[in-house]
Amino acid sequence: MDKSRRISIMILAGTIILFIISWIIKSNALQTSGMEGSLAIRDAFLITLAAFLTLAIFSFLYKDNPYYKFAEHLFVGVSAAYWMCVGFWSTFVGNFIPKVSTSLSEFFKVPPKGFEIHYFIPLILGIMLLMRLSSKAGWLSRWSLAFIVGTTAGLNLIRYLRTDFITQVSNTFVPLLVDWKGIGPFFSDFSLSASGQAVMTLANWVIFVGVFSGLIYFFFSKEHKGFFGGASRVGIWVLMVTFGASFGYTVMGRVSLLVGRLTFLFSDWLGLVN
Amino acid sequence: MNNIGIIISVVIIVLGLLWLAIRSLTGREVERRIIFLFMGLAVSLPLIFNITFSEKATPVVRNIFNKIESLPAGSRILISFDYGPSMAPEVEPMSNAFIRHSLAKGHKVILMGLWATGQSLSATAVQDIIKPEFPDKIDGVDYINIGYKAGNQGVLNVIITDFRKMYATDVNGVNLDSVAIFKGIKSLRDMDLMISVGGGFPGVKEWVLFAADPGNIPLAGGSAAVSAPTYYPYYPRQLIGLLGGIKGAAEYESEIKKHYPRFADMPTPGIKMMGPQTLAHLIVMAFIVIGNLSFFFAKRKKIDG
Amino acid sequence: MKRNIPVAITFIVGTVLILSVFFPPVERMGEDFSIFFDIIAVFAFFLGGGNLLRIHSDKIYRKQKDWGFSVVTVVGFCFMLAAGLFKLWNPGGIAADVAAPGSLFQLMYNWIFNPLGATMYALLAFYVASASYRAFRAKNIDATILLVASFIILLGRTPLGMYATGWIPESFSILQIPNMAIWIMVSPNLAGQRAIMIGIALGVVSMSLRLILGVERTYLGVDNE
Amino acid sequence: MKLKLLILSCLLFIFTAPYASGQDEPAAMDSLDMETRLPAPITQLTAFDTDNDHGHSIELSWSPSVDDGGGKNTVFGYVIYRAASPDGPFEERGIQPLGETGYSDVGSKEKDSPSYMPDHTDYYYKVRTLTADSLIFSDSEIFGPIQCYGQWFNTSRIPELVFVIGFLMVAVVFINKARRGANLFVRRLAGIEAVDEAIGRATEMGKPILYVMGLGTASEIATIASFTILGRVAKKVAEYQTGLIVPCYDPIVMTIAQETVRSSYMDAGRPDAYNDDMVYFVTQSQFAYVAAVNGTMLRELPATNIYMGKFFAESLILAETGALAGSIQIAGTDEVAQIPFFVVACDYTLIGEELYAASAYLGREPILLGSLKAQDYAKAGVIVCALIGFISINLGWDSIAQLFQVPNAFFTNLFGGHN
Repeated sequence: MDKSRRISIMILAGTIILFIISWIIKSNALQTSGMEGSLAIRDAFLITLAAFLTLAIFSFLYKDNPYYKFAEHLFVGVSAAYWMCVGFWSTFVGNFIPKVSTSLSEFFKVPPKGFEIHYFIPLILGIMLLMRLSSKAGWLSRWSLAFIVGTTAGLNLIRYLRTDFITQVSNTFVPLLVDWKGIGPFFSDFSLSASGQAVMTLANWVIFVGVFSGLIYFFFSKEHKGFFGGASRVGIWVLMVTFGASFGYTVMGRVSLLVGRLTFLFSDWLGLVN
Repeated sequence: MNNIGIIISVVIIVLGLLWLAIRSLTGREVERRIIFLFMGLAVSLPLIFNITFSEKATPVVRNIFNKIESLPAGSRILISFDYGPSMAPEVEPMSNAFIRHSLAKGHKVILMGLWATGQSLSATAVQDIIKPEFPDKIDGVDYINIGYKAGNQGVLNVIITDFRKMYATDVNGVNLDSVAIFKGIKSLRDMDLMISVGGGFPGVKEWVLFAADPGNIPLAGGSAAVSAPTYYPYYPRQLIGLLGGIKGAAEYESEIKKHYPRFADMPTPGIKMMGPQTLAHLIVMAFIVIGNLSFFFAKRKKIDG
Repeated sequence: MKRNIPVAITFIVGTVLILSVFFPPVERMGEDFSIFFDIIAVFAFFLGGGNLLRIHSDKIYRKQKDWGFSVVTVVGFCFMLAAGLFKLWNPGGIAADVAAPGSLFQLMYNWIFNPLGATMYALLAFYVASASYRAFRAKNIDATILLVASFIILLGRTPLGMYATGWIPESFSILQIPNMAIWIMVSPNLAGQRAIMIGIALGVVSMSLRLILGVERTYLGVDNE
Repeated sequence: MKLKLLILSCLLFIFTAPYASGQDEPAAMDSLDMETRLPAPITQLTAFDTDNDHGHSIELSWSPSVDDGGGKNTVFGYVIYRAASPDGPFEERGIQPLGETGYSDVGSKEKDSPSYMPDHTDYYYKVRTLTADSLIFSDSEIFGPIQCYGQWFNTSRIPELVFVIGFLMVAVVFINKARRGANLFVRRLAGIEAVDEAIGRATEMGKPILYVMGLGTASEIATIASFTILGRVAKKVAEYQTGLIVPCYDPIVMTIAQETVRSSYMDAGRPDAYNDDMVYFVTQSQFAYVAAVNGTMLRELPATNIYMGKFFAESLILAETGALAGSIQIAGTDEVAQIPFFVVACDYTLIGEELYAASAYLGREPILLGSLKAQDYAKAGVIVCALIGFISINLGWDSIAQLFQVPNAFFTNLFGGHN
């Protein structure tokens, strides 16, 4: 116990020393590249800090450790405050204040937009929500929750119906024979192109059968037996192809993110590559 | 440096994978940290040692290359910049490669854009590619940048009958009637090849529907990986070829490098970006194979035992 | 009473919003209600921030395990909150954008928030590898289909796919792996996505109706306080 | 003929002179040249109030200039002008490229907006035909007065209304059936059945259960569906006396989740075991939230992780860390792009619609089952519609397919989306 504690203190000291060394070297490097003294020291500190935080997160891949814990807790605190500030300035000061009070608008230097009485509705509901903190009037907060849920239900119902449902259904109307030109051309060209009718036709067939059987898989009130069972089986297979394909397709995007981070470490911080 | 780096990386990765494959033949699982380590190596080694892979062009890409090759020198090629800065990392290598190839082959290049943001990007291409790399090419004779005009596909509707109705001058305010390159050009129909680079609206699709199809003009495309699959129904009748995402760009770059010794040292962001990508994909595939190996051998062991 | 009024509120608000879609004079209610929602959410921030502070100060006070890290959270939170609410170091003063260049808020965003977020995001590259090792095993037909589809797509995105199958003539180019990968993306993948999306849309419609009719009301809690 | 044209253009010029700016002077001096190059104006300009809207918008339509695509072929485009009186002043409202024969003049409904367009006010329109030379153009006759106003009912949305009413009716029929005691079948949802088993396992191991609500705010249906499942899980947890951890991303979600869990504990008869700290707020930032939940997973080592709700790129980070911690994992989301990651990395996954069905499945109340049955009928309807549309398009009757057309950006959001 005592020994492991000593080791971790040594590692901590080492980290701090490395941090300071990196800071000094980086500020020298920035100064030689023509940056003003105090600015270089500041930027060197920030770059070093960002690099150490990056490494702290990466260390989680090995195992949970105090450096990750530090980065995580810092991240949680900073980010919670970040969204509070953005919400306060953009929504509260930007959308709410100008509609209810000219003097407050002047204080926050936002142009007033004319008084609108119904903007007191969210104010009242917001205060009701805060009633949660009191044990006696806590039930009032449910009124605001009811308002939120009602809004959600009303807005989403039509939105999904319009965009997802009707559009997707109409997109499934595809011709089953694409540009039929006779049997000869059909069976002689299996290229992925407009001239490969067989492939295009197959694609449309797969779309139609896939949507059909996929929907059958989502039938809840019918036992999946007989024809239904067979169709829903096919439905699962189509879904599996979808999942596998989407998974494989995203690998490139994910690797790009890692490339971005490593580029920061190798070039912005260490200056190994340009 | 480069060679040593490649050797070191290949040795590390190949030996490591071999060791893992042998281990998994006995049905043992690989620890997660080893997978992480391989992934880290697969991405960082190509970055540090600048490792690249030579791409073999798919027919969709090679068709465009062959088309530009087969046109007689002095043909007119129009390149439209239909993208903005956010899409640029993916498609800018494409427009640069097209410009290099066309100019090296001796074609006349006309740059334009259907996106407002495309104008500054085409100007950048003139500044960074044409001027330093082709100092003998003259603005207005060998190439011209006519810039962006508002109107989306409406612009195409106009210039398919007459350029001068939309474009009176180039970006520098020079009258199109006074430049040599525009002598004898009335409309898009006088182009020998049009290339649209971009992946949004307006983009390749609009070029097909409003220019290539009605005017029966050869069109090639370059687009972000996200939208590339949606353009395949136009290939090869309305679209002679298509570069999809950074991989398409890398294939085109390697095709140029193969045929043009003068471009041996040109920057190839496409190929470069594909380095870590390719290695990472190979690692993921290798782990799928190793995972299945250990799964099957573990199962067999269980049955035997 | 404590339970019926909230149910009535949900019913009225939901019905009015649905009807507003069909009646242009009240169409903008949807927009207004969305803004109201945002404003209420700002009040909720107090609840959230208060909860965060309470949990962590509790930990510190009770000297629970890892209480030292809770200090980090509290300090980071207060520091960022002060930087944002008082617009510290902001060159434009109170009238400027909260994240104006040069402000403390923007510096902290650029050099703490952003690198941490981007690195967490980048961890995905590692997890993609470990997930494909662990889970892509040909255990049964379903898993095999998943595995094969994903393998073809992966192969199609490397030069290997073209080296292996580039010899296939153009008239059979669908068998070239990069093309096969594209075909999978535009055909079966599309079909699966579409089936899921249609299902989800119906689920949302049905769930919304249940909420509006007051059938689904777990979120309201009980009434015997 | 030529004379006629000359007179016409002269007249036109006189007509347009008041609107022309001082720059037109040199053109006037060069009038001979101009006359020959003047394009014919557009004809038959009409305007009408835009249908199915809330007002503040007017539709224009016209017959194109004879020089548009034919004749002298000099037309470059059209500029739309509007004024409050026939004498002007006219202000520019928009530009249309050649070939276009219509324009919708949409103003703002906000009084303080510069483009505010009040209803029930007279407007006058004219359309100017432009050529490549900015000095040569011809104006149409003025159309007006015309007023814009709002309609009471949007007839273009009748299909949605029909669907909603139809769905409601089917649901009511089945709800009544179920109430009268008809036994409505619901197929097994493996993911939900696994929940009970997983809670039992957690109790045996003496480890808590981690319930992650995802990144949805309370304005997502998926999050609300998740509350129902949380209620069920919390009740079981209370009965088994297992621990429950619910880290939240959104403060409102946290509030609702606290209500839900508290009520479940009361239902289970163990209100004393409930503690507000079980459900706590973390932060409203995607990856900070993930960082914290990741830490919780490796420190508390929960026996079971349940992910229900809206998830984005973090889905795989969570599921892989959970697998590392050795937890059983059950997931459910309606975010199409993330389902693959859960399917790959979790033990059980509720795919899309199954997440919503889960609450009905758990409740087994007639009204819930009735709505589930209505959902299935709607799906059957989709299949029938698709078949009809499919057959009709293959027989060449495109008009039926047109009935279903809604402007869409399908391909743009297919592969993109939030990640």
